[in-house]
Amino acid sequence: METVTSFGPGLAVLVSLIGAAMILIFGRYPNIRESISIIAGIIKFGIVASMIPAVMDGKIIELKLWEVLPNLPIMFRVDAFGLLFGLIASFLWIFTTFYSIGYMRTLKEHAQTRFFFCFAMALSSAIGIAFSANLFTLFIFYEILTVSTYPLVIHIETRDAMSAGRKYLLYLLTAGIFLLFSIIAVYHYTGTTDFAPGGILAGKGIPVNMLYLLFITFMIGSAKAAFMPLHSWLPSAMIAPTPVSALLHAVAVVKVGVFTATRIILYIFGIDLMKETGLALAMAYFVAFTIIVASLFALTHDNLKKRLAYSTISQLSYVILGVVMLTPAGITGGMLHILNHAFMKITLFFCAGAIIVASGKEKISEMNGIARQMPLTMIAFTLGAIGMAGTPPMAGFISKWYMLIGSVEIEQIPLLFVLLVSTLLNVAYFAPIIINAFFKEPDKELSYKEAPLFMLIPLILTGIISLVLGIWPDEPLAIVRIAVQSLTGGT
Amino acid sequence: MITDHLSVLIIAVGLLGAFFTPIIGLIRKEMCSLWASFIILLQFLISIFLLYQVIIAGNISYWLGGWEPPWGIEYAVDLLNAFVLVIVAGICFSVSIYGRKSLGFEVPDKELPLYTLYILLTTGMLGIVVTGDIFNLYVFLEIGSLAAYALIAMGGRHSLTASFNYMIMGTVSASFILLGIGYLYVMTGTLNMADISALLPSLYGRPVILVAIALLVVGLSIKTALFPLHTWLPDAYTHAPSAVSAVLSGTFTKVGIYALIRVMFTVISPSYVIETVPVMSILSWVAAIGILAGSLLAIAQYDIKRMLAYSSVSQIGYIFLGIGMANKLAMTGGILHILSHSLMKVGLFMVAGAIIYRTGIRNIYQLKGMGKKMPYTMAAFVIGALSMIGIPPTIGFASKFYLAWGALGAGEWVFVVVILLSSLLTAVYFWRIFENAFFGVHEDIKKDEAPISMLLPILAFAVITVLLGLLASLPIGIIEQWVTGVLP
Amino acid sequence: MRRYLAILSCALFFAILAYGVPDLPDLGDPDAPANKHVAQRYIEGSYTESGVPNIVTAVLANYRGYDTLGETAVIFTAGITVMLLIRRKWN
Amino acid sequence: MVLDIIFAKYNYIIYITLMTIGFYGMIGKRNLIKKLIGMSIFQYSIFLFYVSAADVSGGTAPILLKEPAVYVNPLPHVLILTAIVVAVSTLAVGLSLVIRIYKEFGTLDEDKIIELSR
Repeated sequence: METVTSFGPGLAVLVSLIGAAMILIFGRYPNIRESISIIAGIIKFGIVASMIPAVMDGKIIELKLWEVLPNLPIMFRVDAFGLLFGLIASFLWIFTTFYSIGYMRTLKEHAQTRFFFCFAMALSSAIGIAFSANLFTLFIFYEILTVSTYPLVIHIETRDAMSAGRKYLLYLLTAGIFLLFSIIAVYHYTGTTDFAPGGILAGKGIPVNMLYLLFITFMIGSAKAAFMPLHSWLPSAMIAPTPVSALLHAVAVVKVGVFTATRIILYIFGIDLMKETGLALAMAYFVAFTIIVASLFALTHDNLKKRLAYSTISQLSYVILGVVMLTPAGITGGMLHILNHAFMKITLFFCAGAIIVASGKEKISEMNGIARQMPLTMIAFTLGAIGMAGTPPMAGFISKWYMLIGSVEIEQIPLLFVLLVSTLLNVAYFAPIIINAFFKEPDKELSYKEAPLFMLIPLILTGIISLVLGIWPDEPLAIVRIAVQSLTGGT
Repeated sequence: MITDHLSVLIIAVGLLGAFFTPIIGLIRKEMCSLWASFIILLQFLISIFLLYQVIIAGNISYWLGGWEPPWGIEYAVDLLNAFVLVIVAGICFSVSIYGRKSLGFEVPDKELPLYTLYILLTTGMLGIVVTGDIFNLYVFLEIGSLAAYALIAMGGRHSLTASFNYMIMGTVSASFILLGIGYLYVMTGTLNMADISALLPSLYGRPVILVAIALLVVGLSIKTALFPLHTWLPDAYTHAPSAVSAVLSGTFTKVGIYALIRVMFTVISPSYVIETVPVMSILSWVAAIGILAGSLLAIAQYDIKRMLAYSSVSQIGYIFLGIGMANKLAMTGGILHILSHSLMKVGLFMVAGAIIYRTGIRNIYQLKGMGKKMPYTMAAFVIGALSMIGIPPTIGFASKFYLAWGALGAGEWVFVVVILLSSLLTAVYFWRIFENAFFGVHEDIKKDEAPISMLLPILAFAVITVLLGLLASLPIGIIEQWVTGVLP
Repeated sequence: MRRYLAILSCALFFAILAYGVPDLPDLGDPDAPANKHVAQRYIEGSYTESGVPNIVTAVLANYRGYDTLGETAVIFTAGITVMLLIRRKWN
Repeated sequence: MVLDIIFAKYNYIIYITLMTIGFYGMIGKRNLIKKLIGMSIFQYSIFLFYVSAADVSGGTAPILLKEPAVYVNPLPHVLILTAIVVAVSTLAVGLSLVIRIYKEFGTLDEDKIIELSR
C-alpha cells in the first residue's frame, strides 16, 4: 500500500490545540471565544476531509514527529478506519459547538471558558487517537482525553457531580494504567507498538497465557468503551451538561474506547491470532451479554439521559460484536456502526438537551404531550430512536444488517438471536418516550416552545443526516470497505 | 585554558562566593540574594559546560594541586556526574530566584547568613557530585548537611525540633558513611574511587567489605530518606521555609541517591552487589514497600507541604526501585526519575510556598477558589501533579514507563503492580487539591497572583516538565549511555 | 517500648560491626593495606616533594589540601549557623 | 583462637563498644543534651577506629627524622583532623539548636517538646 507523508494529521490535531489556547486567551470575550471554537471546528473538519481523496485512492498518510522515548515516536497514520472516526468526531464537533453555545447561553452556565477549552482539548485528543500510528501515541492522547474531560463531567460542581467525577476518574485512570501495562508488555515482547493490519503479536513466541492476560488487560484498558462490568462510569457521567454527554459520552470518549478496542483486536492481535486463541468468540459472547443486559437496564431508568446512556453502552458493544466476528461482513457492520450510532445518538442527546433547556424536564414520565410544543425536536428524536432499533431506512439498519450476515457467516446462531432480541428491547425502551410525547395528553397546559435556533438547527441536521446515511450509505461504506480490504483481503 | 579547570571551578566559585557573601552583606543586605543567584548561575553555566564537554570529549579527570591520583584528590566527571550536576545547579539557581521573595517573607531580615548558607548548601551538593575521592565526598556531604540543618531551622518554632531530629539522623548517616569509607580504606589503603574499585575485586567475600557496604547503604539511605529511614523528612520539609523545602526535596535527597549509585556501581562493581550479595534486590523490595507506604501516608495528610513530603518518600522509592532492579531499563528509569522527580517536586513545593506567601493557607481543604485567585500558579501545580501521577506527555510519564518496562523485562510482577498501582494512589492525593482549588466556587474571586519573581521559576518548571516529557529521549540517551557502560 | 526498640537496634548495630571485626587487620600490623599503598608513598616522597618534615602537615596542606579547604568551609558554615541561630539581632 | 582475635584486635572491640554506647545515647535518651553527648561519643569512636588503624607497631610519629625509622601511617591522622573539625562543627550547630529550642519550649525533654508542639 502506498504511503505518503503529509502534515495533515498533525495539523488536524494542532488546530484544536491552538484553538484551545486562543479560547483561554480570549476567555473574557464570549463572542470571540465562541467564534474561535467554531472556526477551529470548521478548519479541523476541512483538514480531515481533505485527506479523503488520498485515502479513497488506497493511500496511507503518515506523519512521523519526533521520538518521545527512544524508538517510540509520536506518529500519525491515517488509514481508512482512522479517517472514518476522525471525520465523525471533527464533523460532529461543529454541530456540537453551535449546540453548546445555545445550551450554555440559555442556561447562563458558569465557567464557559473552561468548558470550551476542555472541549477543544478533548477533541484534539480524539482526533489524535483516530490518527495514531502506534499504541504509544494513542496512549498519550488517551490520557489527555481522560484528564481534559474531567472538568466537563463535573461542570456543575455540585456534590453529586464531584463524586460522579471521582468515579469517572477512578475508572478511566485505572483503565489508563492497564492500557499502559499492556502497551509496555507489547513493546517488551515485540519491540514495536505500531498498528499493522495483520497484528503484531502473532509469531513472537509469546506464551498463550500471557496472550490471554494481555487481552484482558487491554480490554480493561479500553474501559472507555464501557463494557458491562466496567460501564458504571458512563451513566454517572451523565451529570455533565448535555452537549458534553452528546459529543463525548455518545461519540468521542466512548467511541475512542471502542476504536481503541478495535485497533487492538484487529491491528495488534490480528484476525488470525484472535481466531487461533479462541479469544474472538469469547469476546463476542462477552459483549453479547453487555448488549442484552444494558438494554434491560435502560428499561428501568426514567431519567432520559440515563436511559440514553445505557442505550449507548448496549450499542457500543454492537461495534465490538461486529468486529470480533472477524468476517468481512461483521467488521464492516461494526465499523459502520461507529458512524451510524454516532449520528443517531448525538441526535437523541441533542433532543434531550433541548427538552431540558426549553422545559427543564429530565424525566420521561413528565414528558407527556411534549411533541405539541416541540414538534421538530421530537421528530428528530423519533428518527434517531427508530434508527437505534435498526429499522429501515434509517442508518442503524445497514450496520445491523451486516452484523446479522456476519453472525450467520460464523455460524453462531445465538449471536443472531442476541441481535434480534436487542432490537426488540430497543423498541421497548424507546417506544414509550415517543408515545408519551406524541399521543398522551399533557398534565397541565404547557407554555414552553422549541429550544433556541442554535440548538434546534444542529439537532434537525443530525437527524436528517442519520436518515440520509441510511438511504445513501455508499460513501461511508466505500471508506469502510478499504479498511476491511486491508484487513481481510475481501469485502 | 580555563575550560580545563571547569570541574574544580564549579566548587571554587561556590566557596569563594560563600566567603565573600558576609562582606557583601555588610555593605548592603539586599545584595545578598542577587549575589547568591549570580554565583549559583555561574555554577549552573559551568555544569552545563561540563555536561557538554563530557558528551563531546568523554570523561574528565582533574587532579587537584596537580597530584596524580591516588596520591592527591581527583575530581572525576562522567556522564552521570555531569547530568546530576546540571540538575542540582539548575534547581538551586531557580530556587534562589524564587527565594528572594519567599525567603524574604518567611525569614525576614536574615539575608546575610541565609544566602551564605544557601551557597554553601549548593556547593556542598555539587562537591559531593563532582568529586572522585571518597573522603572528599564525606567532607562535602557535611558542608551541605550543616547548611541544610541551619536552613531548615529557619522555619520558626517547630522547625527547630525538626532540624534537631534531622541533625541527629544526619549525623548517624554521615558517621555510618565515614565508617564505611574507613573500612574501605583500611582494606585497600586508598581513598580514590577509581583506585578502590581496581583493588576491591580481590577482597570480595570478606566480611569487612560486607559490613562496609551495609554501613554505606544504610547511611546513604538515611540521607535519601528511603522508607523506613525517612522519619526526619516529613517534619523537616513541612516546617522549613518553602524555598528550603523546595531545594532540599529536589536536590539533597537526589545527591544522596547519586552517591549511592556511585558507590554501589562504580566503586563496588555491580556484579558483586547484584549477584553475590543481594543488596540491590533487598533495596528494591524496601523501595517497593516505601512507594506504597509513602503514598498511603500522603493520602492521610491535610497540610499541603507535609503531603508533598510524604509524596517525596514515595517517589524516592521509585528511584530506589529502578536502581535496585539493576537492569538497564529500570536503572535508566530510576536515574531519569531523579530528574523528573526533582522537576516536579521542586515545582510543587514552590507552588505551595507561593500559596503560603499570598494567603498563608496550608490546609488543602481550605484552598477553595485558589484556581481563580492564582490561576497561573495553580496551572503549574496541575502540570506538576499530573507528571507525578504519570500522565503523558510529562517527564514523570517517561520515567514511570521505563521503570515499569524494566520491571516487566525482569519478570518482577510485584514491582510492575506496585509502580502502576501507586500512580492511582498519587492521583488520589493530588486530586483532592484539584477538586478544592478549582471547583465548587462560583462567585468571583479577585485575581491575586504570586509576584513575578516567584511565578517565573514556577512556570519555568512546569514548562520544562512538559517539554522534557515530549523530548524525553534526550536525557534518556545520556543516561542509557552511562548505564550501558556500567552494567554488564 | 521505645527503650527496648533502642536496645534492639543497638544490639543489631553491635552485631553487624562485630561481624567485621575478626576480618580487620591486626592492631599495629605494618603490612596492613592501609599502611602500604598510598601511605607508603607519602612517607617516602613527601619531603622531596613538599619540603616539610612533618608528613601529616605535608599531606594535610599539600596532597589533600582540598580536604582542608573543605574543612575550612565546614567551620565557616558552622560559624554562620551558630550566628544565625543564637545571635540576638537576627531573632 | 577467639582470645587471639581479641588480643590482636582489641582496639576495634573498644571502638564498637563505645560506638554502640553513643548510638544508644542518640536514639534511646530523651534529653537533647544527652543526645548530643551520645552523638559526640558516636563520632569520636569512629576517630578512634581510624587512628588505631593507622598504628604500626614500633612506629614513631610521622615527622621525618635524620636516621631511617618506622613511621605510623600519616593519612588517617590527616583524615581525622578534618573529621574532628566536622564533628566539632556539628556539635556547635547542635548546641545552638538546643539553646534555641530551650528558649522556645522551656524544656529539653523530647517528650515534653512533642507535647508542646502539638
